[in-house]
Amino acid sequence: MPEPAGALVARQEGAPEPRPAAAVELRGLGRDYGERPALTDVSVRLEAGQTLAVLGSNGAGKSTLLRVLATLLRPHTGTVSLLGATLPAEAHRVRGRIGYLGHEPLLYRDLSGRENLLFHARLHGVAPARVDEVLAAVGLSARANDPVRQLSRGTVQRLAVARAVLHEPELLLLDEPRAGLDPAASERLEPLIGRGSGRTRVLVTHDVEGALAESHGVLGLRRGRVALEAPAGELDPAEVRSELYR
Amino acid sequence: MTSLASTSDPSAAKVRRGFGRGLVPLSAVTLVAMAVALGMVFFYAPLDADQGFVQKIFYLHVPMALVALVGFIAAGVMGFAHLRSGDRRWDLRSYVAIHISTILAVGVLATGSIWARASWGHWWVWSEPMLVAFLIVFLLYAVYPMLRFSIEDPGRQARSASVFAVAAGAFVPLNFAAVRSAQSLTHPQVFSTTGGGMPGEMFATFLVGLVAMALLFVTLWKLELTAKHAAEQLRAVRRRIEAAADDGDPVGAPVAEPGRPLAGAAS
Amino acid sequence: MLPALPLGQGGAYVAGAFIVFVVLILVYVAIIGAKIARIERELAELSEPVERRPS
Amino acid sequence: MTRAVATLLAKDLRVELRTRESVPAMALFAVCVFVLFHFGLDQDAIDGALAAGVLWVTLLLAAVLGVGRLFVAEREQGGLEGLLLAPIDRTAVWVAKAAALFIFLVALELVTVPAFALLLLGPGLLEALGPLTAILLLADVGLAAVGALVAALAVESRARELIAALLFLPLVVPVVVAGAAATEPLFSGSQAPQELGRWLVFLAIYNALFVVLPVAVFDYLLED
Repeated sequence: MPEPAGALVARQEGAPEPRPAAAVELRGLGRDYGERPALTDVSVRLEAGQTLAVLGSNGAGKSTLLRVLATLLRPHTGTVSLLGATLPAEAHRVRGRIGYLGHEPLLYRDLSGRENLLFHARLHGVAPARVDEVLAAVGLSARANDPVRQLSRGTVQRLAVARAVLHEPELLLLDEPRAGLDPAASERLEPLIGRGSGRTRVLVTHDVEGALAESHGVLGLRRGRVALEAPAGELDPAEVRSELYR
Repeated sequence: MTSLASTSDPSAAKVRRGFGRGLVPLSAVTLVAMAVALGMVFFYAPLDADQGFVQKIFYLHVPMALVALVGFIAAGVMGFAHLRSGDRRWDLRSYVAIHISTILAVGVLATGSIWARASWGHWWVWSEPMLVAFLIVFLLYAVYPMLRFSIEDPGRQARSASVFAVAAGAFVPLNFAAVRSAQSLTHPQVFSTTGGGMPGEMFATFLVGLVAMALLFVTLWKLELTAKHAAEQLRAVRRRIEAAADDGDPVGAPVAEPGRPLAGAAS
Repeated sequence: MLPALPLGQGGAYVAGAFIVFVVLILVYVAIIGAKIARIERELAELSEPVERRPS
Repeated sequence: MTRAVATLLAKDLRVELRTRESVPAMALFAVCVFVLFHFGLDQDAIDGALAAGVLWVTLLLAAVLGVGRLFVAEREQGGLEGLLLAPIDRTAVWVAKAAALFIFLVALELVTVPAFALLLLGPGLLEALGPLTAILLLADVGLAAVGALVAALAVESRARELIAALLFLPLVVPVVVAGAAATEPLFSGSQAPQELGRWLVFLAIYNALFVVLPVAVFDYLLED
């Protein structure tokens, strides 16, 4: 039953859908990394427009989970439903609607910032005018023509954010987005990738206090398994820290 | 041969059938076929008019070549089946088929050069299409293990290996066509694979030899599959024990978690 | 009653070819043998703690 | 699909123009090989089968350099995931890389063939230029198709350039067989190019196989 594009919150047809389609729904997701299980039996549900914070120590499987949601990794067991499409069969249907900001900026060092964004714009079928708009939003209009090779780490991160939101994705997948950014830059990016953006977001971070403040739900991972899952309001940072970072 | 994966856990939903079934009868049939073939080669087939006794190598060299080629092409088909179905056992079958075909290819090159020495006086003859084509095929498939071992992630390794198997499998017949058409066929085409010009007894001997070689291939193929599958199951058990150990259970106790058969290999 | 095999000069090569074939098969069996031996060693390693600990 | 291929190809050509890594290196390498052949064969001018062989082997070895570097931009700068995230048919990645390699090979030949005529070729090049161009272009299609597939296969592995070269060379033996056989009469003075048609058909069959095959299996390579 094809999901009408964009209408995520409620279903128009009289289809007997018990609950409004969640933006993201995982049931028993498992994924091996080589021969070692990286994720085991992860189930979580995220409503459209909300933010889920993913916490956990290094190697807990946070980045793996994000890459599965970004359709970069196929789930080995369990089911993943993303923006109305089930992965991995219908991955191609959602690829254009996801903004992924990982550890790698995914930019070509020898091309300039503008050339990189124009390249991604054309791949996603986005009007070139949007490139200048986004460059202005991240405050890089001035340095847009310098090769990425010459840009500082913070500037590259801002360019990567520009790339991630260029095609106005419905779902943002952010892996420690504020790494390498000074407070002023973080402030500037808030409307693009922060809670203010109004987009559905999955945020991987180590900043427990920040996560509880800016997200609706929290998913804690330990050794690839769900250690805790609760609305952000009900959690106390010290308790979260002791549970996840023993 | 009883099924390999007998499991003590009664709730094991599906006893995983190993690859070992039917290996003993198959080996018996292969042994008989090879004995018959050998007997026919030396006591039934008449001596070749001009080549004399040396021509006997034909009954070994050509069947080995044909079986190796079919093995490479079959490996390509299995690789494609792995890519389509995602079932890693197809990759295992393709891997083993290429392994055996490569070893047979060495045999083809060795027996071919011995035959060239015996009938034309030197070990390597560039104008013999079977030999030249097999050298190229061998050079190509010798890279297969290097490709597999230089990729760590098992999933990606299996996929790259399967894509290689498909491409190389399709290349093999084309390679023969290229080498054959590049040859100016100056000297007598001694062993045309169709064996058109051969008297009845010779052709019969050749066929029996071909069947024997094919049976040998399948036997070795099943043998190695059994060994590799057992090794994989062992690794799965080892991982389960180490995982159990990490989660604070007493070291080394192979805990059969309810519902999950201890010996079930990771799917 | 079996015809004496005209081994002669050509026969050495024929014998050589068949010997090469047998050697190849033996080499292959050795490879598989080594693989099975490794399985046995690993199996022993794994089952050793089990015997120590009567479940 | 064609939009994605055009975008990807434009990016590859822009990166190559910006870094000038592949084509100049391939051309310099080819000329070096000619010098080596001069001393190796101890001949000032060669013709016929020898000349055809030297030209084709040199082109092939230079092509191997190009194949080894095809995915380096994606590999070292994390670009591959950027492509996997885009809503495009993943076979477009192979088509674009093959097209890029084809253009690199044509650029290589524009430099190498005249250099070959100048340094080693006995008989004149002019009258052979027509059929030679047809043979070279047709062969470049096959080399590019196989090169792009092999480069993608090797990109996952640690010993990338080594594996790419060892996979590439055996697979392109038929191209050398047909290319050299078709070129030989062209370099043998005035002889009319007989059997040219047969070899061109052979190259066409080879190209058909190695274009259809990657289209069927390539995107499995990028799955993870």
